[in-house]
Amino acid sequence: MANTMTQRVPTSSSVPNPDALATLRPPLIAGDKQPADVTHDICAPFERGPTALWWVAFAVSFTTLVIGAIAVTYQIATGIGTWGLNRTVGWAFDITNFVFWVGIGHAGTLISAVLFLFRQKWRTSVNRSAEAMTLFAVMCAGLFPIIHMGRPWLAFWMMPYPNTRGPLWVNFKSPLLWDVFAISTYLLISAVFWYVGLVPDLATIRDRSPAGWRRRLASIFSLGWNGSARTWHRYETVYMLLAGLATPLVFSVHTIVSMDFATAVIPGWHTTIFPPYFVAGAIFSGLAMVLTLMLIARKVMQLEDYITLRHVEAMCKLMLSMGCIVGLAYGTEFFVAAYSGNPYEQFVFLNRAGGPFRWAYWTMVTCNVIIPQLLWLRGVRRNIALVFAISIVVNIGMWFERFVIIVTSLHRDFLPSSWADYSPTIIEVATLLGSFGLFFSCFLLFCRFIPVIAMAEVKGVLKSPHHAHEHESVKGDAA
Amino acid sequence: MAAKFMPPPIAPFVTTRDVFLAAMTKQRSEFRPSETKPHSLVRRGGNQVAPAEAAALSRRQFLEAAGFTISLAAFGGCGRAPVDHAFPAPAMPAGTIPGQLRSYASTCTGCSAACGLLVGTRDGRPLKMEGLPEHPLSQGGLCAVGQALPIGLYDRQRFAEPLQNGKPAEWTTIDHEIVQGLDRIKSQQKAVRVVTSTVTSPTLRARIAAFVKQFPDGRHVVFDPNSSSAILDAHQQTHGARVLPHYHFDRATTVVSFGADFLGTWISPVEFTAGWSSRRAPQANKPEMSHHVQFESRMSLTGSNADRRYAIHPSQQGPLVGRLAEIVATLAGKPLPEKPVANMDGKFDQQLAELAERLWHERGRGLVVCDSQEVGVQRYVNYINHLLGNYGTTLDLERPSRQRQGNDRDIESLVEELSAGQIGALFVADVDLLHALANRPGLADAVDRVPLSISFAPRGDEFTTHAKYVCPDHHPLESWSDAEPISGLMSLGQPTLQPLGNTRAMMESLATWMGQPTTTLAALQAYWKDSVFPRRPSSASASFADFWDVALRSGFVEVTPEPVKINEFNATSLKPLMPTTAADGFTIVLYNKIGMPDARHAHNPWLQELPDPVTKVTWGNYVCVSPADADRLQINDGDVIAVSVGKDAPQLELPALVQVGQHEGTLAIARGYGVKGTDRFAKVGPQWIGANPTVVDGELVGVNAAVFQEFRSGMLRYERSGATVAKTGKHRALAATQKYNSLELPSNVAPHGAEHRDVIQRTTLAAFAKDPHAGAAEHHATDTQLWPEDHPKTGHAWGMVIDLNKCTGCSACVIACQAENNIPVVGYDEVRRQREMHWLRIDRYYDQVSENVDVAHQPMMCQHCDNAPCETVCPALATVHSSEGLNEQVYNRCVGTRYCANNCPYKVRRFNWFAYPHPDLRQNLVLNPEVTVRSRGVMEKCSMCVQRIEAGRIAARTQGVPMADGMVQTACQQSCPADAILFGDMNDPRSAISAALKNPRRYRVLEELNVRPSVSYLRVVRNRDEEARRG
Amino acid sequence: MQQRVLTIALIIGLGFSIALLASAMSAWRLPDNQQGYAPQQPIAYSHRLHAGELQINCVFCHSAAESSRYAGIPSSDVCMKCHRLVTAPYNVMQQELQLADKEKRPPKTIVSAELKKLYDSLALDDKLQPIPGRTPQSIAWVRVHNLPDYACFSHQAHVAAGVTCQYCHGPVESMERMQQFSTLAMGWCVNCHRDATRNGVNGRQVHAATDCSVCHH
Amino acid sequence: MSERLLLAKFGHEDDLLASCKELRRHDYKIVDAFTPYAVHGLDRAMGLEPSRLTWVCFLCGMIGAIGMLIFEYWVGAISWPVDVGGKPWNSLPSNVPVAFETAVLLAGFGSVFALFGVSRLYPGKAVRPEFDRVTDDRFILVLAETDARFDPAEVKHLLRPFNLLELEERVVSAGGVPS
Repeated sequence: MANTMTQRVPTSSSVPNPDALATLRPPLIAGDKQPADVTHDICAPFERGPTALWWVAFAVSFTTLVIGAIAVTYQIATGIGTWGLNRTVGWAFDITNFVFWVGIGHAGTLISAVLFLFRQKWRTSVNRSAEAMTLFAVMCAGLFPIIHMGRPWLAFWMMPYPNTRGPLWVNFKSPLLWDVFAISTYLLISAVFWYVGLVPDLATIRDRSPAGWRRRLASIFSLGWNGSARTWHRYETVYMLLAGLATPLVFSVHTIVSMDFATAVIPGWHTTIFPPYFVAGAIFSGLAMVLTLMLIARKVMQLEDYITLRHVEAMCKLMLSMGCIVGLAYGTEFFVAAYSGNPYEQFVFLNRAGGPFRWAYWTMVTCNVIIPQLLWLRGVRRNIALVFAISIVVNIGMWFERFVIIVTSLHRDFLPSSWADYSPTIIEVATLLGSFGLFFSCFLLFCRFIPVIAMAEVKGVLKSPHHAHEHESVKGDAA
Repeated sequence: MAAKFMPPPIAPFVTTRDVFLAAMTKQRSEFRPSETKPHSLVRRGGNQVAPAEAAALSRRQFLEAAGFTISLAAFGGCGRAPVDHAFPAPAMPAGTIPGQLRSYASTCTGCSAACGLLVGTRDGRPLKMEGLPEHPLSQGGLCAVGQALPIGLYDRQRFAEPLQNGKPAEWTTIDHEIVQGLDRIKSQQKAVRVVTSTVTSPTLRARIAAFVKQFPDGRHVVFDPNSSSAILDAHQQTHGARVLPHYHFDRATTVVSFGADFLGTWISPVEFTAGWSSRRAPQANKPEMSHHVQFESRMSLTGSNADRRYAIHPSQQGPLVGRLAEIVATLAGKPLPEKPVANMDGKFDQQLAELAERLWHERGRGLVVCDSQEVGVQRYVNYINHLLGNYGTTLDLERPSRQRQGNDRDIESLVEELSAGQIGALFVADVDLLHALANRPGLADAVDRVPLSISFAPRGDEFTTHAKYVCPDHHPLESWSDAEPISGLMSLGQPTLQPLGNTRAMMESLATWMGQPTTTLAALQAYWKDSVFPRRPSSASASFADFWDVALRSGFVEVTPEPVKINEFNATSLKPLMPTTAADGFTIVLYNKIGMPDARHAHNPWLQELPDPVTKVTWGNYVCVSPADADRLQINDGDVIAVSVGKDAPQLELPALVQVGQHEGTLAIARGYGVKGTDRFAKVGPQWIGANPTVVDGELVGVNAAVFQEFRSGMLRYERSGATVAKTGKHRALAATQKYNSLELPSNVAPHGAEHRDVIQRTTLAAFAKDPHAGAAEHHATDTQLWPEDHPKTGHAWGMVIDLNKCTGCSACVIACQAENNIPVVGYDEVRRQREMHWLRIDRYYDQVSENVDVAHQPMMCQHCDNAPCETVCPALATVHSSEGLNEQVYNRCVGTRYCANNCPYKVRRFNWFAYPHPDLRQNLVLNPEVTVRSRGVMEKCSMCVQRIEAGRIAARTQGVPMADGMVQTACQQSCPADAILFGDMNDPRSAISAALKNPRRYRVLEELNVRPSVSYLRVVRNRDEEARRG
Repeated sequence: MQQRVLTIALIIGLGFSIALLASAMSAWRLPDNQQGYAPQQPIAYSHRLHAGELQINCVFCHSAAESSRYAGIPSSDVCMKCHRLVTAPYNVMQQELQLADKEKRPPKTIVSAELKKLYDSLALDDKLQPIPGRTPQSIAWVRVHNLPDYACFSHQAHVAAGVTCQYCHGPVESMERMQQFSTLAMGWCVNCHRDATRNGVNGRQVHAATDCSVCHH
Repeated sequence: MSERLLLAKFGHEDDLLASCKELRRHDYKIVDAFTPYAVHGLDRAMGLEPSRLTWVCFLCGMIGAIGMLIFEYWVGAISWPVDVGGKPWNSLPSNVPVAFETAVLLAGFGSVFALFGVSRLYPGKAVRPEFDRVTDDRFILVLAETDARFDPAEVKHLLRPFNLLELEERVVSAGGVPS
C-alpha cells in the first residue's frame, strides 16, 4: 500500500523526516492526502482480503475466547466454588476484571468525546477505533458482574420491573444497582455515539462497493445518507450533544464503580478519594490500551500516514500525566490512612505494602508509576517499540491495581480469626483470558469490516492546499 | 429386604426440581408420624397414647408415612408445576398433629455421662437433641456429641439385619446357633466374656451379670477406651471401695487439675462445665469467682480456660502431685513419713506452695483432680483431697458416680486369655475391641480363634469383620434404656421411632439366649419395679404405674442411693512414686478430641467437621508439636511426619500441627480416628475438577493412635515415652477454620500503637474488683447518626448477650446450630479453602504466644446490626432488616453477588459455593422442616433461629398472650452447658437480657464502627492478682 | 404513492395485532401461577357435597389447621368415621332398603365405585371386614395448593387470627372438584397482610407483619 | 407542475463555500448542498437556522432525571418501605446516581432518534438524489430555477472562478426532491 502511494505522489514531502515533524507543526495527516486518497486508503484494508497477519491474530484471540467460554460454562454449571474465592475473599478476579475492562473503555470515550469538545483535530484518526474499543471493553466488563453471581440466571432481578411479589422492587441504595444502570447506560450511549459517527462512512462504503452483501448491508445501515448539508448541519449538532453527554457519563460511570468500594466499610475500600482516583486510573489504563491497539492497527492495517508519531506522542503525554495522577493517589491513600489514625485503615495499607500480597502491590507501583516516568524523554515517546512495551506494562499494572484494592483489602479485615488467603483457580485464569479473547476477536472483526478511521472526519481536517484544483482536474479526467 | 428401604414415596426430601428456578428446597413433611412411634410413648406433660392406637408398623409403612413427598412424575399442562402427591397414612392415631414439634424426655448415650435429653421430634422423626433443663447433672446443657446423635440414626451404613459370618441371616437361625454354641461352651467349661464400655444402665448391667452367671467362668469386662480405672483403683486402696467420686465443681472455689480435661472430655464434661461456669460470673457488688489452675503437657480446652496454666512434661505430673501432697501434708500438720518422690527438681515449688496455701485456706471448698492412669499418683490426689476435707463437699463418695466403671486390669487379663485361647465365647458391645486395643497386634487372630465371637455393633468395625455373629443393637433413639449416672439418680431413655432396621436391643438378645425372651420395656419395668420403686422418695405415689409415668415424663427420678461402704482414709496405702526419669526422645500424649470422645462417633459427619475448640482443625487427627520442637526440627503445619516408638509398635504418619502452649518434648495425638468404614467420607462435599477428596481412597479419616497405648502396672496408659519423629517430606494441609490465631497483628505490618485488636476484652479479678469497667477498650465509640432514626422498634427488639467468662469454647452450640438450621457438611477440601458453612463459629485467640499462653474463645455469629453494612449493599433486597431488629437473609431472593459478605465486618456470612449434595434420602430425614435447605449460589447466615421466634409468636398469639421472656430459646442458647448465651427481647425492661445489658462487663465487638450490633459480649475476667492488660 | 398504501396497510396490521394481543393478554398466566389448578384426584371426592350440602366443618377433616402449620390431608380412617355406614349415595341405599323390605331379606351393603377405592386403600372387603394379609395403603391424593418450598405458611397463625378458610381457598363448599382459588403469589399474601394491619380481620385489630422472615426462614 | 434544478459540482470545499456565498449575493435560491463531510461554515454560507435538537436533548434529559427521582422516592418510601441498614426511607443522595444515568440515557437516545426523525433517516431508505462520488470527494450545489429570468449561462459565468467541474440541469416533479 505504502509504495503505491509514493508512486502516485512522488514528492519528497510525502514522508517528511522526523525532525521536521517535531519542529514545525506538521500536518495531522502525512502524505499530502486528498479526500479521494483518504477514502481509498481507508477502505482498502477491508476491500482487500485479510492479510495472513490478521488471520493469525484472529485465530489466536478466537481460541482464547473459546477457552474462556468453556471455563464460564463449566463455572455456571458447577458453581462459583470453581473459583478460588472463600468466605473472606468474596471477590477477586471477577470484579478485578470488571473494573479493569470498564477502565479500558473510558479512554475511548475520552478520546472521541472529550477531545471532540476541546476541538482536538488529531483525535479524528483515532476516535473510531477508540470508540470501538470502548464498546468491546464495556461488553467484556458487563459480562463479569453477571457471571460472578451465584445465580446468574436471575440477573434480571436487578431491574426494577413490576412483579407479583408485592411488588418487590430493587434496592436503589446499593452501589451495585447503580452499577447496573451506569454500565448499561454507558454501553448503550457508547454504541449510539459510535454508530452515529459511522453513518456517513457507511454511506461512502455503500457508494463505492460493488453490488453485493457489503453494499446491501451498508445501504441498510447508512439509513439512506445522501450527504445533504442540512442533514450534516443537524448531524453536527447531535454529535456535539452526544459528546457533551458522554463526557460526564464517563466520569459518572467510573465514579459509581469506585463507589462499590468507597461506600463499603472495609478498610482500604472505605475512602473518599476513590472517585477521582478511579477515573484517573481508568483513563490511564484506557490510554494504554488505545495505544496498544493503535500501534498494532497502524502496523497491521498500514495506516502509518494517518496514525503518525504526533498522535503517538500526544497519547504518551496524556498517559504520563495520568500515570502521575495515579501515583499521587497511591501516595494519598497512605497519607490518609496515616493521618486518619484509624488503626484498621493503617493496617490495611501496611499490609498491602508488606503483607502476603506485597508482590502484587509493588508490581502495581512499578508498572503504573515508575516505568511510565520514562515517557518524560522525547526519545522514548518517539520510539514506537518502547511506547508499545510501556503501554503493555501499564495495562498489566492497572489490572494489578484493581486486584490489590480488592483482594488485599478483603483478605485481612477486622477480625483476625477470619483472615484468609486467596489464589486463583485455572477456571478464573481461563475466564480472564477469555475476556481478552472476546475483546480482540471483536476488535479484529471490526478492523476487517468497518473503516477503522472516521473518513468523513479525517477529510474535514485535511490540510487544504490552495491550488488543489490542479490535481483535481487531472484526477477528474483520470476518473 | 433391602429393597424395602427405599420405596418411591420417600423421594426428594430435598426437592432438587427447581434449584435452577430459584427455589430454595425444603422437605415436605406433612406425613403422619405417630404410627412410626412404638406404643406407649409418653409425651412430656402429654397424655399417654394407648397401645391399641399405635399398632407396630413395618418399615415399608414408616417410609410411606414418611412421604408427604413429591414424586416428579407427570407434568401438568401449560407451565404447571410438577404434580405433587400427598400420601396421608391410612390410619392416624389420636393426638398426633402433623408438623408439630414434640419433645420426649430421654437419656443421652453419646458417652457414659448419661446427660438428660429432650428429643425434639416432628412428624415422627427425631430431629433435634436438646438438654433436659430439669436434669440435675446436665442442667439443660448438651455437648456437641449429644447434639449430633440423630444423624447417626438415619445412617444407611448401620446394619439392617444380623450377620452370620458376614452374611445377612435371620434372627431365628442366629439365635438357634448361638444358644447351641453357648451350651457347648458351658459343657466345655470354657470362659465367657462380655466386653462393654461403661454400662450406666442398671437394668442392662443386671442382665449381663445374670447372663454371665450361667457359665462356670463368665465375666463382664468393662472397657472404657478412655478409662479412669486408676481413680477407681486408688479409691479401692484409700477408701476401700472401688468407686468414682462424684465431683462437684459448682462447690469448688479453687480447682487444681493435673491434666484432667474436665471441661472437654473427662468423665462428665457437661455437668462439670455447668458447675465450673456457675462460679465464673463475678458481680460488680460481689467480685468473686473460682480460681482454676491447670498443669498439663498439651493444650486442652480446660487448660485454655484456666486462670493459671502451667505447661509440664508428662513425666513431671506424678512428682508435682506428690510434692503438692507433701506441702499440704505439712500444712495439715501430718507430714508424710517418706517423700513421695526421691528426685524432685525444684521447678514450680513456689507456685505449688502458693497453691497449697490457697487450698489450705479454702479447705472443703477446693478440688484437686488428675487424669493420671498411675494408681500411685491418684492415691496422693485422694490424700490431698482428704487432708483438705474435700470429701463430702466437692467430692462425693456416698453417692458415687457410675460414669466410669472400666477396669483396665480385667482388660489386660482378657487380652492374655484371648492370646492364650482360653476364651470360649466373646460378646462385644459398643466398643471396637480391635480398634481400641490396636497396641496389641495379633489380637485379631486371637479373636478369630474364639469359637463363639459376637458383636453388637450397629455398624461394621474391625471386630465385626472377625466376629462370627453380628447382632446389631438399636440406635439409642430407637430403643428403651435407663441409666444411673450418679448413684440414686435414675433416668429413662425412650424410643422416638420404630427401628429402621431389623435390629434388636442387646438386652433382648441376651434375654433370648438365656431362654427367657422379653422386650426391653418389660425388662426395664420389671427391674424398676423390683429395685428402683422400693427406693422411691416418700413423696412419690404408691402406684408403680404412676411412678413410672412420672419418671418417663420428667426423664429421671431421684431415689435413695444404694449404700456404699466407705472406710476411713487408709494412709498406709500411700507409697512413694517410681522415680521418673525424663526418658530421651519424645513423649506421646494420647487424648480425645471434644468432637470425637471415642471411635463410636467416627461415622458422624457433623462431628468430623466440627472444628476442634483448641486447634480449630476439622477432619482427622494430627500430631501436635510444641513450637520449640517445631523450630528445632523445621516442622510446619501440615508437614506429614512419621512417629514411632521402637521396633514393636508400628509407625504412624500424620500431618503436624504446631501447638502453642504445649510442653517441649511432647507429641499430642488424638485417639478415635482411623476407624474402619470412614472411607465412606471420600466423596463428602462437592465434586469438581479442582476438588481434593476428604479421604484419600483406600485410607481412612485420620489414623488410629491407639497403637501407642501400653499396659503398665495394670493400667492402660495414654502416654508413651521414647518416641522418635522423622519428616517424610510429604505435606497434607490441615483443614483448619482459622488461619491466623492471635489478636496481635503480624509485627512487620502492625501500625504503631495498634498492634493489638481488642476484639476480646480481658481483665483480671483484681482490676475488676477495683473498677467493674476495667479492661474496656478506650476508643471513642461515636453514636452520632448521619440520618434521622426513622426505624423505631416498637415491638420486640431481639438481642443476645454472650458471657465470654462462662464460655469455654466447647462448641456444643456449633453442632446445635448445624442441626437446627440444616447446615451442610462440606468436607475436608472446602474447609481447607476456608469455605466451612457453620453459621456459628467460635474464634479462638492465643494471646501472648509464649510459654504461658493465654487463650480466649469467642462465639461469633451474625451480629444483627441495626446499621447493617450488608443490607445497604444488596441490590436485590435479599438481606434486609426486620421491624424487630433481626437481620434477615431471604435465600430465595438472593442472587449471590457476595457483596454483603465482603462488607460484613464480622465475616459471619456463608455462601453456598456449590449445590452441597443431599444424595442420601434417608439421611435427609434429619433435616429440620422449619428451615429452608439452601440451594447453590445463595448467601446464608445466623438468623437468630427466627423459625423458633415465629413458632413462639404463633403459639403466644394462639393463646392470646404476649410472648414471655425465655419462651423462645435459640438452639445455641438451649444447648450451652455453661449457660453463657442469653437471648431475649431488649425492649422488655423485665427481661433477663435487659438486665444483662446493664452488666459493667458488657461490650460490643467493633463498636467503633457504629454498625450497632444486637449481640453483646461480657468481658473475660481471669482470677489473677496482677493488673489488667488492655484488650 | 405505492409507499403510502404500504405504510397505511402496515399501520392497520400493527393496530390489529396489538388489539389481538391485548385481548389474548387476559388469558395469559405468569409462570408458576397455579390459579385455577384443579387436578383429577384418585377418588372423585366432592367438597360441594361434604362441605356444602352436608355442612361438615372444614376442621372435622383438616383437623390440624388450628394447631399446626399444615391443615393436613385427612387419613383414610377419618373418612371411615362416616363411611363405615355410608357406603353409597343416599338414594341408592334407600332403594336397597325398600327392596329388602319388600323381599323380606336383610339389606345388602352396596358399595359405590368411588368408595370402593377408599375401602381398598384400607384393605377392607365389601363387608368392610379387613382382608387378611393385606396392609392398608396410602391414597395418593394430588396436592392442589403447592407453596414453593421456601415459603413457610402457617394455617395455625391465620386461623387463630380469624381468617376464614374461604378467604384463601375460595367457595370450597361449591366446588365439585377442589381447585386453587387464589394466586398464592407473594404479592397476594403481602397485600392481604398490609390490609389486615390497616383494617383488621373481621373487625379485630391484628398486626400482620410484612417482614421477610415471617414467611421465609 | 415541474421544477428545474441546476446542479453545480465542485472538487473542493473552498470552491463550494465561495461559490455558495457568490450565488447568494446574486440572490439565487440555494436548495441544498451535498458534501462528503461536514464542511465548516457551509451552514452559515447557506444561511441555515441553528438546529432545535438541543432542546429535544434537554427535554428528554429532564424527563429522565425527574422521572427516575420520583420513581425512586415512590419505591423507597411509599410502595414498599424496606429498612436497609437503618438508612432513611427516602435518602436523596443514594437516588442521585441512578437518576443521572437515566437522564443521560434518555437525552442521548432522544436526540439521536430526533435527528433520524427530522432528517428522515431510516434503514433501507433509498438514496435520493444520487450523485457520483458525493460521499467521496465531490461537492454539489443545488439551485432552483425559480423564474424565467433564471439564466444557467450566467450561473456558469459566476461559478467559473471557483473551478467548477460540471454543471447539470435536472427536471423534477413538484415538491419532490431532485431525482
